[in-house]
Amino acid sequence: MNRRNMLAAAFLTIVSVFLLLGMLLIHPFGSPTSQAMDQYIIDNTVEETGANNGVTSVVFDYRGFDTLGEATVLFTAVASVVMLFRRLKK
Amino acid sequence: MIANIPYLAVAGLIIIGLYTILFKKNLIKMVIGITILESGVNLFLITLGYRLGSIAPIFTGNSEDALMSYPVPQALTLTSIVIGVAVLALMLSLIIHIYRHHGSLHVSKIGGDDQ
Amino acid sequence: MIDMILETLQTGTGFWNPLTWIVAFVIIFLIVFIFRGMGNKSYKKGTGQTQAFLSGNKEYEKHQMHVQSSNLYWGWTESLKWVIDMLKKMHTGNVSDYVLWFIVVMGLLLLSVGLI
Amino acid sequence: MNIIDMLLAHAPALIIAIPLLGAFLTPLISRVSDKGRNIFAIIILGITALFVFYLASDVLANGPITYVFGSTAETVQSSTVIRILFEIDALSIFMAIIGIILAFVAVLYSYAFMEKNTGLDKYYTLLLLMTTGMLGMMLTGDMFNFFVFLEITSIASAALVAFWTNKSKAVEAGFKYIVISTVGALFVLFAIALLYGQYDALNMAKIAQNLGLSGFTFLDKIALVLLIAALAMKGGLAPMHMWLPDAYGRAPASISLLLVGATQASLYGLFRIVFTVYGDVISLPTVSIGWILVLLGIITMLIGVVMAIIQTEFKRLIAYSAVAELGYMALAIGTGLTIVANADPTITLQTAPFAMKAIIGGLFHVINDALDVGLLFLVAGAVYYATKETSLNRLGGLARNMKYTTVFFIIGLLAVSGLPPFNGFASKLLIYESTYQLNPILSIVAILSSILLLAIFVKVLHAVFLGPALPKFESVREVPKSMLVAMAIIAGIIIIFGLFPNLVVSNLIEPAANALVNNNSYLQWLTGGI
Amino acid sequence: MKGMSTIVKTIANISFPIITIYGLYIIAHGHLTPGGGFQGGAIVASGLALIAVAHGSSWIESKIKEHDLSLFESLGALAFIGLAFFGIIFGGVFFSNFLVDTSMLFGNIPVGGAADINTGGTLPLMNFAVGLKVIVGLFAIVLVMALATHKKEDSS
Repeated sequence: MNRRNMLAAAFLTIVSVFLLLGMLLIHPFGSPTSQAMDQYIIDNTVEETGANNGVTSVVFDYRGFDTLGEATVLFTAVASVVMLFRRLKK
Repeated sequence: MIANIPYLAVAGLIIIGLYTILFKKNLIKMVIGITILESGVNLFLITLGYRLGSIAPIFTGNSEDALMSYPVPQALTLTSIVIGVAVLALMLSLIIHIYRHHGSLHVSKIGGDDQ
Repeated sequence: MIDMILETLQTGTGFWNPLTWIVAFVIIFLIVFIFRGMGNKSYKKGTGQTQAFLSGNKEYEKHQMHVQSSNLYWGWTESLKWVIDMLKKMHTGNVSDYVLWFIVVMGLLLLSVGLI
Repeated sequence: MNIIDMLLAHAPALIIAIPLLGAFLTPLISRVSDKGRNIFAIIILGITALFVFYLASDVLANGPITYVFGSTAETVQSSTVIRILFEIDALSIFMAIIGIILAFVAVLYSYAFMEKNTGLDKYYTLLLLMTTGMLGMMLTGDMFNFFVFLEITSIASAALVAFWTNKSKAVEAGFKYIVISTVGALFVLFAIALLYGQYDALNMAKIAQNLGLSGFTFLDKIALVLLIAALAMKGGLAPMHMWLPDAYGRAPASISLLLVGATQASLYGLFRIVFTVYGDVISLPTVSIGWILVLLGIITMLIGVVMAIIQTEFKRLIAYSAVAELGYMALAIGTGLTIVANADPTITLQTAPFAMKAIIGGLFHVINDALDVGLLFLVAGAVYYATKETSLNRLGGLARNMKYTTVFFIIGLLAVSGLPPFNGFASKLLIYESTYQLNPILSIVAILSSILLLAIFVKVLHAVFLGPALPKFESVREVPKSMLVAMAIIAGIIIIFGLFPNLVVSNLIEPAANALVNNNSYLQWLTGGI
Repeated sequence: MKGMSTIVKTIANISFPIITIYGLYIIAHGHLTPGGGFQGGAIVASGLALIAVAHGSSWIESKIKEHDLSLFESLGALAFIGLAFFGIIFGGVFFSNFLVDTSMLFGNIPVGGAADINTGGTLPLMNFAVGLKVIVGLFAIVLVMALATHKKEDSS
């Protein structure tokens, strides 16, 4: 094991310890402590968006702008891949 | 403690992903590491929104006052997965190009200019 | 309006006004120019004064005398060789090393901010 | 008239939507005419610039603006924020001005610079998408939205870095950049998820409010560290800067210019997180976050200049000096943060006025760095365009044939190394004086690296432009007009900023610095309604 | 890449319409049941990828060009952002759900968990726009990468 790998192992251990510690301290699985935003959405999604599917109403209505960004990401990826495999000579 | 096992799985996935990125020498394996890391983060998001005994936040065929899990993390995960697909496509096509140039996928092939 | 444009920038303990600086610069430039004009009379083109004297060797072609960039500051880089070598070793160009540096910084920050 | 009023009311959305629409339309227009597509991209960014400047005048006159997506009704309950919203204060719009100037100049420069390449429809699409992502990062008030725009910027710029796929180094640089960006962005997302899990909010202002109410838990600390580390890496702070010379050095010059903006958008995110989102609790850690930024800045400056001296590639050298310049920003903002986030109540902004000056200097340096380094990248691109040569060792004597380019290089050289009367001097003077009061050593290091920057660029000036005419460059001609115009725009702004620094500082930078320091003004709408 | 055996081709041909219809169902019912534009689009794109694998990418290339795919992708993206722009005109704000609670298309509000397809406002329309975009986008990525890798095999 060379010096680089030892350094990597040491710091990976440190990061892992903190990650595990954080995961132990977070709220218990299945009982979120705060429900300010999500409960509002569950209560009002049908009236406000007319959709039965809460997730779709979040994706396309409440956080529709994120979805525009997401569609843009996909568009970017397609444009990138097509550009990378273009013909280099005219 | 026992209730936090899903979170520990998240931490495990992230650590495995980081390990793969740091120690594996094959570019494809590094990309796999990144996707594992990404799965960990996605799992974390989806885990955050679960409530014990809840159903998916869909009203079709369900009563209005059923206990429902949070919709926002699911939407965020959906976004994050699509972003992951996009990144994966780009990384793989760059790897194809690197392979065309060097005929190898070893990480040391992509050297720096400062050596 | 014009007052606001020409106002001096207060920099805490000092100030900075470029227009004052330019006026000073022009004055100093004129003085230097006058001095230069004094010495310029003894400079004669087309005499031996303008030729490079390379200890009797034949003069190179002009384009061969261009000092290349890596020859500039040779002494500086030579004296700081140990620093530069260390830094060069750091910049491996290997992408998993890049991620390693990220993990190192993150680990140090976690130790300092998270623990203390 | 009515339509114009309506459009102006929606300026925050249109700043994002217009370049996005342009990006979606570019492949279609490209089928009709190549020239039309180039002009279309220029027009799109020009219109966007008009909206940015309109919004800037509005924000600077009337304070922060919020724009809620998806609903006109009172979507902002006092208890929670449901929808995505843009919150534009003086700092965001200041960054957006930088972004749009860089994007406009880049697209203008591309007109002639990229002419002979194939795949230009995708090139312009990605350029517009990258601009969108950059502007979105700067304007958004939502954490997850920030992540999405961060990814758009990363993907588009990584693809553009690898534009010249026949060069193996370019492809490798693109790969390194996308790996680094993805890992960084995933940690950003993880931190966002940590914050979301605790407060069930994604809005920056809402999270900031919740953090102030609930104190500073261990998970908040982890999230803060992850955000700082990831955004500092995306922002090119040492020792995580190594992707930056690779990416900047191998990308086409117009893309290097835009990458400067993308890097600064990440730094903006870092400052926003530290000052605004964590604004109420940033004084609680025993280890000062301000000092961490200062240290990162100092290391960045030193590594940047020392590595720049030994470079032999033109653009790589500029990239390393760009790293050094990024160090100045981290140093200045960190200096301000040490005072703003001080646990000791006797040390405040009033008792230590240099902190405000440091932040003003740092922000002024953000725009100066973008212009100066950007101009140098454009000059390097012009040299490449004219000679097809990147190595400094083989260049020489170009001043004879490329007079305008040489003049622009000299302007960039003097500005980037902080010589009077250019803009770099004004911001660096502010940084030197304020950091001196925090610790004299900091300012000594800053001045030292400035001197080294001057030395580096004088060397480049000598190696590339001065010296005897080389026979192989006899046929070199001045670059086309559109490239000269692009360089002239930046050089003109540099000279104006240099001659009238106070005009810029008092009208643009000071409101931005105040917006950065007082996170109350950012949170105001939460309590006071929109 | 050459196509695979006749068995594979036949089965791919039979299953392709089923996969496509399933994907379109997922897209169309995105506002009622789990799924939506992205999920359904990915399903249809996987069907197209199956065809590409079975018949070989050169066969696909002779049928449809990547150039046309990017046209359709742009159209999908334009439809999506266009719906968002219509929000400014009809709803007063970018991304406004202007169709909900009107008597127009998809304007109903569901009552008590009933599966009424005529609900959701702009959501189903956006699902279709995104669905089109995802189908074409993912298929374009698969096709371009398949063509790029097999050209390499030919030359070597």
